Amino acid sequence: MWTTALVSGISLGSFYILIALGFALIFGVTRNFNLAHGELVVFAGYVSYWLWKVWAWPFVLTFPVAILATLLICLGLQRLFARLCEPLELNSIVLSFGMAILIQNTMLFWFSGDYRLIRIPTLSQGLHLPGFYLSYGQLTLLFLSLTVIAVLYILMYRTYLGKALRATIQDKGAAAQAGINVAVMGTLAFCLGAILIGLAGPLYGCIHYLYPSTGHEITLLAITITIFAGVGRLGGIILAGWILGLAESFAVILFGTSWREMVAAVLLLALLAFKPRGILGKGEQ
Amino acid sequence: METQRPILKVCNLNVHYGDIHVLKQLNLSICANQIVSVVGANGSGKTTLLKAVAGILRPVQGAIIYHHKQIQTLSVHEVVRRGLVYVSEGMNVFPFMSVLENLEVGAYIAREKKKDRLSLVFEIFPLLADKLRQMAGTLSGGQKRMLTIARGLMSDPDLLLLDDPFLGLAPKDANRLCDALKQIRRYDITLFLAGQHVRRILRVATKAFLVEEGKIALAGTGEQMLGHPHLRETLFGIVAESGVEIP
Amino acid sequence: MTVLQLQELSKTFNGIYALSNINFTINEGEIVGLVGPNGAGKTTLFNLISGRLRPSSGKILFQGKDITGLKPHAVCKLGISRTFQSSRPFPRMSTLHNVLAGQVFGKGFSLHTRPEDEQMAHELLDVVGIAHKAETLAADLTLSEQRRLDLARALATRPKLLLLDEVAAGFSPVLVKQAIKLINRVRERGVNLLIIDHFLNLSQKVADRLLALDHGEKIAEGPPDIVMKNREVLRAYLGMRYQDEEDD
Amino acid sequence: MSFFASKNTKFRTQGLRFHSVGLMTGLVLLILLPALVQSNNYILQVFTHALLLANLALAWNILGVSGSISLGHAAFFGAGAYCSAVLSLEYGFSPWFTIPLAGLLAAGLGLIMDLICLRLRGAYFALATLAFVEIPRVITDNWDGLTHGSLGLVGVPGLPSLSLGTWVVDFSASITASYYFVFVYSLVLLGLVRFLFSSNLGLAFQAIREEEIAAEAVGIPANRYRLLSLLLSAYFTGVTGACYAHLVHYIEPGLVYGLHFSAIPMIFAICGGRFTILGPAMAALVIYPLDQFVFHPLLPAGHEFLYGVVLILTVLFLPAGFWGGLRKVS
Repeated sequence: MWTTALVSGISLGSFYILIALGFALIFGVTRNFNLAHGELVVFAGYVSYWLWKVWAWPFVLTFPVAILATLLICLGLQRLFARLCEPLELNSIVLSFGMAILIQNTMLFWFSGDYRLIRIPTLSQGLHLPGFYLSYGQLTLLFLSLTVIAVLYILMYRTYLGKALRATIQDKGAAAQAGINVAVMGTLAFCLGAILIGLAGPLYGCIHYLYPSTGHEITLLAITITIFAGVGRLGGIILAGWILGLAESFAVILFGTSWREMVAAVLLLALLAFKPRGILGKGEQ
Repeated sequence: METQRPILKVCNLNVHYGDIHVLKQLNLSICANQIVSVVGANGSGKTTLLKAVAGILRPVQGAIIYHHKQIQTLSVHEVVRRGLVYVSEGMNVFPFMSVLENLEVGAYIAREKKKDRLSLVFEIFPLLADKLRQMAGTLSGGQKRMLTIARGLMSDPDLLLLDDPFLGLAPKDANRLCDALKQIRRYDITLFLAGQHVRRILRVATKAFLVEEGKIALAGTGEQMLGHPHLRETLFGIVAESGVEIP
Repeated sequence: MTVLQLQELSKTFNGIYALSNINFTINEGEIVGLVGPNGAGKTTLFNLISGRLRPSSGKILFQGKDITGLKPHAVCKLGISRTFQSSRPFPRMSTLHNVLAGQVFGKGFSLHTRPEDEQMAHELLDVVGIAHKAETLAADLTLSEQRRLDLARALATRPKLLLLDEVAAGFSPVLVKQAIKLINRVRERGVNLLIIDHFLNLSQKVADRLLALDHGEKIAEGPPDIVMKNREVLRAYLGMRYQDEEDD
Repeated sequence: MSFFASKNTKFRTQGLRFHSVGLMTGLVLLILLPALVQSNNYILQVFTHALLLANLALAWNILGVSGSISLGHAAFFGAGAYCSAVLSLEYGFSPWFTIPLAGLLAAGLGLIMDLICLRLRGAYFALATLAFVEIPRVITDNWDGLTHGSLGLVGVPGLPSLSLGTWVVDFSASITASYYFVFVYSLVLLGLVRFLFSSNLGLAFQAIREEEIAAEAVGIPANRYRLLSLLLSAYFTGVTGACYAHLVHYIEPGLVYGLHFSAIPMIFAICGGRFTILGPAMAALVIYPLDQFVFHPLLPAGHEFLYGVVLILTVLFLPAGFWGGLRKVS
């Protein structure tokens, strides 16, 4: 049981990393908290579900469309964020909170409140390994998440563009003085964020029921992981995602399924109370 | 003479900071391959001048002409692309990047010249070559200052603006930096410094200006300025009155 | 009688001394100027006295009472008030209410504003010369008016010791003269003053004594004309303190 | 930029004079409403709910005025609703006793929130409140023995009849009676908020919102006042939650701890004008009926998009809120 929990925790955690990366990237570069993040993930999931279920597209082909859809919304969102006045972080929270309500209700209108699941039969089968059970779904989740993380890592640490992004996250003024166009970096962050959301959405639809108000939980996860990691540390996000995945997985064993939802909230509150700049952050400001 | 070619001209510059009129009709021109220093009392507008030239502050009126082109409407990164690089007084390195990565980001707009620039930087700041893998956030203050200047050099500047480069440096580091500045000039880079460490800054300068109430009050070579009674009076009003010799 | 006594006061940030071992006394009726170059630790000293920062070691005595480690509001209630280097008015409140906040909370608390409080606030606005702006939002004042407002609000708390942070920075000679007049009027109310005066355009004319800091250390204290002639002080100001160590 | 436009930055009476004509008309309309709509139950129900939401917005704004934006007031609302419902349903206490008690429980929760969020400001405080709701919600959800978990509580007793001499007010029989009950509660809360904001407490709340460091320097213990505003805000949110439980007779965790009850008071307060007394209540009385009478029939699913749109437009174009913007014009 414990090994199964460990495996599912790691696999879930890897997926959480995927979910949080877009949020963290947008926040890091533009200092905008996007509370509509979870709603966008669910929206991407719905797009994929619709194509898969109603138009019978192959599941894999739904990803590009989901990405395109979130990309458009995110670029629109960026325009709105750009109009905000100080205090930026707080106002971005209020604005995106309104955005979350708007998207939630749009989804309610289009897709109704019914629970939907992208049920791909092979994913629910699995391997009985000695001591634990590994489903193909978990395996796929793990594999895809790690691949995305690896690609993002290479992008951020091995290319000039990525270095410029990281530089912008760490010190906007100094980045501009190095000749980096900070505004373009902001747009880039929203685009990358949108791609990550578009990837995460359909996957989310495979492992979790889709319904309009479930986005809230995803947003909370993303916030928790981002705050845990502090600004601009990819390594921190990976660590935080796994810790959160494992914590939830073990909480289910120890206390039962219904307590799982509290894990992220309690973790976030504890972080904010004791280490508001992140576990790894040493007071960057 | 080749060195007399003007590289930067500031004409009738007016800059406001909030509702304070900081620079008032300021005029100044800088020739290539010099070390030019601006001194002045706190709040006289030295930093404002540098920031306006670098495109960080937008002038209300006036022109900044760099290589015969007006640049006062460009944004910061466009100014950098033209070879005019500003290094602020804060030691703002990218803390979670290695020293090498910091330098690479500096070369963001001069990628093809990265290798040459790196070797130049290591020649001027050999200390950085030993610390390439270290996280910049863990460097000492003096090393951070050197890294920010080195990062500025990586952008392949013609004109390097240094805001109070000696601020917060221990004497040893300040001496080392003085040498480095003189060395930088040999690579055909014009230096434009501002700062409070009057004596150091004037000593290293080939040309110097005194800013007073948002205008250039005095100009001359560094040595001339050091001996000028007006400068002594402005920067330390009491001295003239009490008739004490500056040590 | 001593108003303020600093005993071996030190403050470190991440192990680096921002202030080390400051001993100093302000006597009844005195105006003291606090001078020194940027980064000398002047504002840190203000923050320690006013309770914004806790000293790493040492003691602060106010009228013989140990106030080390008290919170800012408690320090204010005891009778120490301050202004800020870049003034910090309550921007979306009227000028009058800015001052009233000091008047009402500076010494105690009453649920409702009494007429005499309001009258006092108007009087203070008059003292600093912005009585005609009583109903203006503080955000709409000019910077120099905001600085006056800061002063009026600090005075409204009825302090025994007033800490002024760069009141005259960037002032034209005319404004400096006004500031000097203002400071003398404040002194007549029986208030002791400690004035940060980086530009040295005030303290020479109003201060009884100067305290000079550099790199967090006290380098001189005494009457202005003597401190101003002090070699250490001159060097600190011209950034040549370590000239002897220069190798060129 | 001036958010306050008029001179009465301290919520003075003279500032209300200009609006008093409109205010009086509104009050009279609200008093006469049951007669005007001839006890049309649906309209009365909507306005009863609107008044309830107005109270939530007023309560939220007690905290809002001191500068904190909370995204988690559903924690207090839900806790208040459950406290009063459980005590009256399971233990048979009178709602007149359990409603104030529910406020106290909510205030206790506010105290816990303060302990956690003590050092947080602005955006980080908002995020913390967003997470904070989960705690009472999940606890309520799991405390089956007391709360019946996610099934919710059915048949929460209504408000007991009041008899004044021979005149008996029966809340369970008459919607008009419930309406007037909530109306009176609104008036009381409004009066209290006005008293609070025009006293020196209001001065302190504003000062710590505007510039905390300076507020402390003039002798205002900022943390104490912030706690006070949070406790008062939580108390009245809890009381309102309890009223809701007794008026609607049915509660479940997903509903009373839902995003809806966190978002609604914030949206109304921000749209109406965060730094005004009346604005939040006015917004509730305009937007909620608009939603119910116009958008709900048009869009049975998704009509609440209205709240999102209103919030976005306010943040972008009227940061002072509608009422605040109006004052700017006058």
